[in-house]
Amino acid sequence: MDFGFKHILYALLTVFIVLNYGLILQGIVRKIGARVGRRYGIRWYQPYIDIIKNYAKRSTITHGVMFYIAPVFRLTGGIGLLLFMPVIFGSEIFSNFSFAGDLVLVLYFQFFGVLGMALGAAEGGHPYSAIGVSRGLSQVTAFELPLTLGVLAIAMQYQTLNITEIVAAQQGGFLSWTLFTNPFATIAIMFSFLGAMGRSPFDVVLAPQEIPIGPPTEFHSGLLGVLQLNRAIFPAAKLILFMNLLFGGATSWPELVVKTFLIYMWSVFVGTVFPRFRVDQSVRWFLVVPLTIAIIAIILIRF
Amino acid sequence: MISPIHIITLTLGTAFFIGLLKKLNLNISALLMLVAIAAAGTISASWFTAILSGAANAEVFTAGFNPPYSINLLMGKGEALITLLINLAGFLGGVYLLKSLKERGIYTMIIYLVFIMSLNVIVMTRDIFNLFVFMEVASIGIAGLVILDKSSKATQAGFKYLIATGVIAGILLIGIAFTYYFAGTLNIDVIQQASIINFKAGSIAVFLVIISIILELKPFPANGWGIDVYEGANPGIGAMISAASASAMLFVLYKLAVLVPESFLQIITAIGILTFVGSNLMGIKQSNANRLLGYSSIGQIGLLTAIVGLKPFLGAQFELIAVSILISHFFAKAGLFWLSGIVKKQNLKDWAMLRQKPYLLVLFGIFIFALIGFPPFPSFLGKWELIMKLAHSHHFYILAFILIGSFLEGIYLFRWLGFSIKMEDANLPPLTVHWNKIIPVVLSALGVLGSGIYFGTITEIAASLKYIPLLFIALLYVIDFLPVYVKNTVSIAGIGYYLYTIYPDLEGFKLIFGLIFLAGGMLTLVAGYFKTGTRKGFYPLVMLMFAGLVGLIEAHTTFEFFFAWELMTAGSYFLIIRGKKSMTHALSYMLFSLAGAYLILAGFGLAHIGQSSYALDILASVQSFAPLVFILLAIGFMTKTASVGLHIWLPGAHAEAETDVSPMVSAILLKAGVFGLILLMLNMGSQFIGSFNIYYALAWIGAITAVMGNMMAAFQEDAKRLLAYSSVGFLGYILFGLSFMSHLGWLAAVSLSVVHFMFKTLLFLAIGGIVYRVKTKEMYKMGGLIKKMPFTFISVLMGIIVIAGVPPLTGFGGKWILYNAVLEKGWFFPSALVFFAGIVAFLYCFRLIHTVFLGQLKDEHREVKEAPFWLLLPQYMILMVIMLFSALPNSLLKPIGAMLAPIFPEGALEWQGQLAKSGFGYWNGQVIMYIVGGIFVVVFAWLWYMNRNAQKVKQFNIGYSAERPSLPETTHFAYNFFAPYKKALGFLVSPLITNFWDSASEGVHAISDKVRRIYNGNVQTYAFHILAFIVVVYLIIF
Amino acid sequence: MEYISMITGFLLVLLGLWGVLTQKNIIKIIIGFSIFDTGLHIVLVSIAYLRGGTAPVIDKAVKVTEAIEKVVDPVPHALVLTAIVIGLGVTALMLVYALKLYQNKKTLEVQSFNDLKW
Amino acid sequence: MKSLLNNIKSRFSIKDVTEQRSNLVFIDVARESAVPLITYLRDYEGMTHLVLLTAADWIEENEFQLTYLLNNPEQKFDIGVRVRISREKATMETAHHLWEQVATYQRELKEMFGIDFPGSPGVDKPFILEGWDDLPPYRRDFDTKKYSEDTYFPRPGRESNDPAEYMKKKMYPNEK
Amino acid sequence: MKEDFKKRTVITPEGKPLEIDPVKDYFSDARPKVHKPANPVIEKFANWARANSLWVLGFGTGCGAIEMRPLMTPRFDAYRYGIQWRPTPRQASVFVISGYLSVKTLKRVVRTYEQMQNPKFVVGLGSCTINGGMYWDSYNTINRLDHYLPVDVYIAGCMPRPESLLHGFEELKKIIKEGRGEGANKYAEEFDWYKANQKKVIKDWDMPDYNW
Repeated sequence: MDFGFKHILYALLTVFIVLNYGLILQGIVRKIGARVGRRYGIRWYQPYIDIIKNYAKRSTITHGVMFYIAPVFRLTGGIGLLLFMPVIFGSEIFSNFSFAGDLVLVLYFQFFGVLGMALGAAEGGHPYSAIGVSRGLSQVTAFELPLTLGVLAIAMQYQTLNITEIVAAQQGGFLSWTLFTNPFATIAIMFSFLGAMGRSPFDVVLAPQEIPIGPPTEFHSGLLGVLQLNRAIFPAAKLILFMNLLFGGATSWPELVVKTFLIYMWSVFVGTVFPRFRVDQSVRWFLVVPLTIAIIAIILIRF
Repeated sequence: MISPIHIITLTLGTAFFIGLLKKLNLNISALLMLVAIAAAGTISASWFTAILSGAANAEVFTAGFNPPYSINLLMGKGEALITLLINLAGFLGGVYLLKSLKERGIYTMIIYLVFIMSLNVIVMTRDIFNLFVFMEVASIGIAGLVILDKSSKATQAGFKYLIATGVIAGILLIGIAFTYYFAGTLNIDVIQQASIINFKAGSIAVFLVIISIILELKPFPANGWGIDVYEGANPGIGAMISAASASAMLFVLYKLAVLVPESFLQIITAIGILTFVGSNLMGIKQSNANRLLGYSSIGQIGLLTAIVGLKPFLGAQFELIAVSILISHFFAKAGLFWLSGIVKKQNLKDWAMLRQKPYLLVLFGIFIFALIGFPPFPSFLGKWELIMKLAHSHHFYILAFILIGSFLEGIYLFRWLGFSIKMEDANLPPLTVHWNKIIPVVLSALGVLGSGIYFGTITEIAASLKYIPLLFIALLYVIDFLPVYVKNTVSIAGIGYYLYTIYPDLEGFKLIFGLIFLAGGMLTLVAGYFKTGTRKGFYPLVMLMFAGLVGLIEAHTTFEFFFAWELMTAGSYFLIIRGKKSMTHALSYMLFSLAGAYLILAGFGLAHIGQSSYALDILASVQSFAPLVFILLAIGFMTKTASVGLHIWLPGAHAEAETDVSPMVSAILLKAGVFGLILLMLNMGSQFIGSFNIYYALAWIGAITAVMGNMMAAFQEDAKRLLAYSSVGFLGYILFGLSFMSHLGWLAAVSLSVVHFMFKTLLFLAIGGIVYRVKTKEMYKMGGLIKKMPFTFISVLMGIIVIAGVPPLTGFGGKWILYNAVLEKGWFFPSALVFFAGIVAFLYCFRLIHTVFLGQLKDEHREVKEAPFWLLLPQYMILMVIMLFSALPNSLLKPIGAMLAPIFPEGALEWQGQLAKSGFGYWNGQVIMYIVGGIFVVVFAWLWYMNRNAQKVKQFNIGYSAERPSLPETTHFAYNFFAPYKKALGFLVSPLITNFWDSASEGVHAISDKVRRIYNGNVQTYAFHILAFIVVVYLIIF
Repeated sequence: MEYISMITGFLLVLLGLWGVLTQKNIIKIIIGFSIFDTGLHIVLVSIAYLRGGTAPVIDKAVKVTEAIEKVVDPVPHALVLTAIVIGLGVTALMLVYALKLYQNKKTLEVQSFNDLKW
Repeated sequence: MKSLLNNIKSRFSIKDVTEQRSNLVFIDVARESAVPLITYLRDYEGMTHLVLLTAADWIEENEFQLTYLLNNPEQKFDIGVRVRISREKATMETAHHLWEQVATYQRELKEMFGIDFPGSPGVDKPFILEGWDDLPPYRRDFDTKKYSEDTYFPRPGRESNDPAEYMKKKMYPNEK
Repeated sequence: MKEDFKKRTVITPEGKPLEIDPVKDYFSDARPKVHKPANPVIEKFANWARANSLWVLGFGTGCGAIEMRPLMTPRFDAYRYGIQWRPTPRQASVFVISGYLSVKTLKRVVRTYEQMQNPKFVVGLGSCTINGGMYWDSYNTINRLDHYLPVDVYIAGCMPRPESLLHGFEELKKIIKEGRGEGANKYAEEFDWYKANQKKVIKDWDMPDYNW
């Protein structure tokens, strides 16, 4: 694969689109949450204002080098995750850097940002950051197991780890989506997805009241702005990943928007309905319900 | 050539002569006594060398008649050797006892001389009544010597001894009488021809003779009197009983064994094995040094008894086996008894006194290792041959029991060694050593070493062994007084030169592991420059371990492999025990290693059945029990890779080791197990029990090891312990990869081995540097050290990114290959565990870096300096390699792949530049590196521009709910970091396995304690034991 | 008849062993041992016994050619002498031990001398 | 209640008893018998709950009055033990050994009234006024208005009205 | 001064004694900086964003805090105006002093205010912040907030209703949009005056002058 200047432009384009999409999605989702609570809610473009506000802050403090580059790690993780995936199936422009690695790369690259963020947050010296990281990592280990099994089941089903090929195999009507061809794997992965999105009932990591928003508690101004950018890009990238794996990918932006929005709604609805789990509860839950389903998925694929 | 009769005349004559001198001059008498024994020994020695070089055996007819009409003595090879040993022991013992002999007066010297003389006669005589007479003389001699020690214990012991030997002698006399009655002669050779065993009465007569001799050898359980005398007597006397007297009686048994049928030999074997296992079992519970030595002596004699019984099966190797084990026992036991006399403390824990005189400790170690059968001591060779022959002749139970007995012996001997090296010695009195007491000990140590090397040179299989590394080690001992940097340089140069010389011969796995062992060794040794002073005794041990490791690489035969394996174990044991608080950990390391080594030995033995060569590739053509061989060897190697169930030695051993030893034993030593497994799998291929694939079990073991190791690591408070458990986990991945027996699985395993070497060295050196600076290993007591040790931080950061397998660093490569391998192989459930383990690794990675480097800097660490340069240097050398492998993954993976291609031609990766393609996916490490780097730099530059004026603040400037922290300790969230996780999943790491081994150990101790209650100290019970023993054996035979 | 001495000898042996095994007093044990020893000696002598045999002296009464049938075996007689001497030595040493033991603990009860055990 | 009072009277010298309500009695005792009395009440009469410990400044009599209000949770009545101490030598025996929380009350009294309780844990630690350096503010000779005006930058132009007068004027301007 | 902030001596790993002065060693004592507004065009845009994204620090300093809760409810719903609550001073931009302010709380308020990032805005809620309100003659509550912190908006009342709060926030928005919300810079410029006032009432001053 020749690597040219145009790839950088394409990548910037993708990042730009997804960033805007992520921000709007955030706004809309919060709006929906407010309407559920019978409030008018924020303006849909409030996330934009917040980001601009944070960048417009004039002063910054720093606790040290790691603290400073943690947001960089985080955003690099988010953008990298997005760019290592084919966003739009069949589009050369929006396949970006998916030639660099396959599904395994994407799965593991998620942690690049997480780990970097955890380090930076910890250098802030705030105990709440460390508590949040402890909770977050604990939860990650739990939902990663059903996710891995589900991904293995899918890779086994399609005999490939190449995301583009996985999407290609799901083309031709919605009945050929993994959702229908491999429902158990889908269910297991979608449960893990709840954990991956970090919304209620699995939001104890950021618990705003008891450990003021957990790991990012010390971040502010531009540093927080970078994190907010990532909060727009990273969930969107994850949504795209799950869409590619389970729901036939997208051949155009509108299709992508519809599908990812609906996938996101799954976690939003669950989050609005269910109260928060403690860490040990969520760890146990992931290792009982989704894991069992994932094991069934594997057994069905194998035999 | 002087007639052997003069051994008797000289000693007896001197005895009479100094009797005539009366108390004229004790010094002259003592000198005369020693001269006489020395002369006797010279006669034996001259005969021994003469017979070895082809002279005929000498016979002495005492009364001028031929046998059977008179008593005749025979001086053959065996007799010459044993009398030589007896006289040597007599001489050294005489020197040792010089002071007490002189104190007790001339009669003691006479008794001593007569005792030595009688032992000589016992060995040489061919007349059974004569044998009886001199056995009685020897008994009286011992009893006489014992009673001269005035303590109550000695008197009691001597009395018991006298009664017991009296009864035994009575039985012997009856046997002799009836043997004479039926055979009409007292001459052994003639009795043999008379074949009286063909009828029952005759065989009973012979039985009584033999059983008496066996009873003299103190068989379990009719041996309470023997143990008591070992405990009660002066250690100098104990040495004589254990070394000289027992050798003589053993030879008698050997001599008389010609009289009995083969079925009786089996009984002898059984008795010997029972004694070996039984007394070693009872030794476990002992805390008294002399009594322990007694149990050990009796055990060793039991083994030798069994060997005498096994003679028909051992063939041409019988002499080698028997003599090598006897000599080891002889020198080691005599030396230990003598040492015990120097220490004068009976409690094993008080042997920590030995540390006051380091050379005594060295001697002690030599004896212990000689007893257990480590190379280069003779018993190593003996045990090897014994096991091979036993396997050949299908004596599997005996083989198993011998190994079990040896293992039990190892338990208490190594515990004792550990006590002496590491036990608290604050309240112990100073140790005084007299020249006459130390010389015999030194000479016996030299004796056992020298004989070991001698045996090595005369034995065919051992001839190919390379002694150059051992010579190099000896050189290092010689220059041990020099400062560290000299020795370090010499060591590095030595390894480097050796690597240079063997490099052309290495290929494939040997090249990779050779580089890990040797280049890795050089790298870790570089860190050694940070030490000052002389670091006494360190370098020879390090080199011993590396000699073992390189021996594994170079081994062509199973024997060479095992030899190297044992060298490595010995070296690493001492390295581990050098650490702080490492006594128990070193012991458990040694015991697991010992057990593993015995399993390997048994495996090699079984593999050798039906094959003439000892070459390693006989494993490829194992004739029988192939799955069993595989399992034995695999478990043996897995003790070194610390797979689940066999891992409990590792955390403590690695955590307590010294700063630069930890990487050696963790990053390098564990690879020896991996190398063994690779050799095993390469040669033996797939193994099935029925239709069950053993490799599937291995995959599960690997996966469980990985999860458990990683999870344990996440819950540790001790940084080095965390790293140690992380090694357990990582070795689990490697085992898992190997179990796939596919190209990708092995590619993952081998590349992970290399990577594990790199990051584990990196991390252990980094953490070691921190521990060196902050003087604690508890992570929660550190924190915020990034500001003080930025360079160390960077290397730990890189290390954990590699462990976690997060792209873009090289750890991800292994993960990616593993995924593809799993998809190809399809073992999903263990694989899921492995991937789960990979995620759990995040927990401890983060904890390691957070609790140590991030968070709050502690008060007392405000002025801590960066780790020493010499610790950082190797870290950064490794970092460069890691970055190279990360940016250009094919520089690591492609050669390994090419090496695996002939073995597993299917499923290789396809390389296009840096792009790797498998049947499932693809991965381009270089591009990922560029992309991630690019994005990172852009975002960073932007953020930097945005916030270029950021105010630097100090560590308590945090938003703390309108308050502010006051103490770093209470602000640093570090202790029990994953508390909720522990609450959810802690049950998975409940110490089941540790509990299992603990209760196993307690069980063995309890059995040991129960069994030894039969020795209630009452002489009548002992006499009853003797009679009951005779009756039981009689009932079994007839 | 020729077995009477041998049976007596064995009885003494057993008697002696019984003494060694059951008596509590050390002197009695030593006496038992002496009886045991004596029994052994009788057994030894009885082995040599030949019905109607004569002393193993080759003279007019016994010709060299008939010696095998006529004379009792001289060897056990020689042996028993040695054995008696040795037995004496052993018994003497035992008595010395008994003395020493008594000096140590002022008792001759055998149970008191089990300091060394296990 | 009656028998209880009789019990007390037979054991302690009591100055006065005021029966406020059927379930609330105040007992005035001398300084020396205050702590023994509450100990007795706690241990023998079931007054296991300390409701509060408070003080009043009787500046005219140059005395502080301390009130230990005890409650019997079983029979549901309260007894207040009142003791007068000198204002000049304002010290009192500590009662923290009876109820740990008494220490907190005593800390507050020390800060607000300057009554010392030697031996009470942390009695000298600031309770709410960090670094107070004036007279204890609850003493009646402390002029809080003056202190506030001196210290807290009063905003000029602030008017102060008696609420009753003010409302009357505002709502019924015509009435006198 | 709290015991924990007094100087203490610890033993380093090498065994040397080391004196720690927590206030000096653990807290930055740099003075605040004045951050001049940038280019007017950019600043206008930035002010618009700041005005429309008011992150209120959730710190109930007095009884008025109870009046802020209704703002989150469907009835008043302050979110629609871009007013959100934030649990940490690092990220918040508006500090609402809700009611009376005792000296002890003032110390925490000062610390928290200083931990917020420039630009930051202070809303004084209720009469107590204006002139002491009903606590005007108390020995322990301050009378005029603007002597200790630069106040942008006062909302009078005891207590003001949520509607007044919303009105106050609207006023604050106007002030910000007009570029008058420079309290943080004012604080930095007149730092010594503010500090003197603070130190006058906060007797045991055991922290550095500026709490970063």
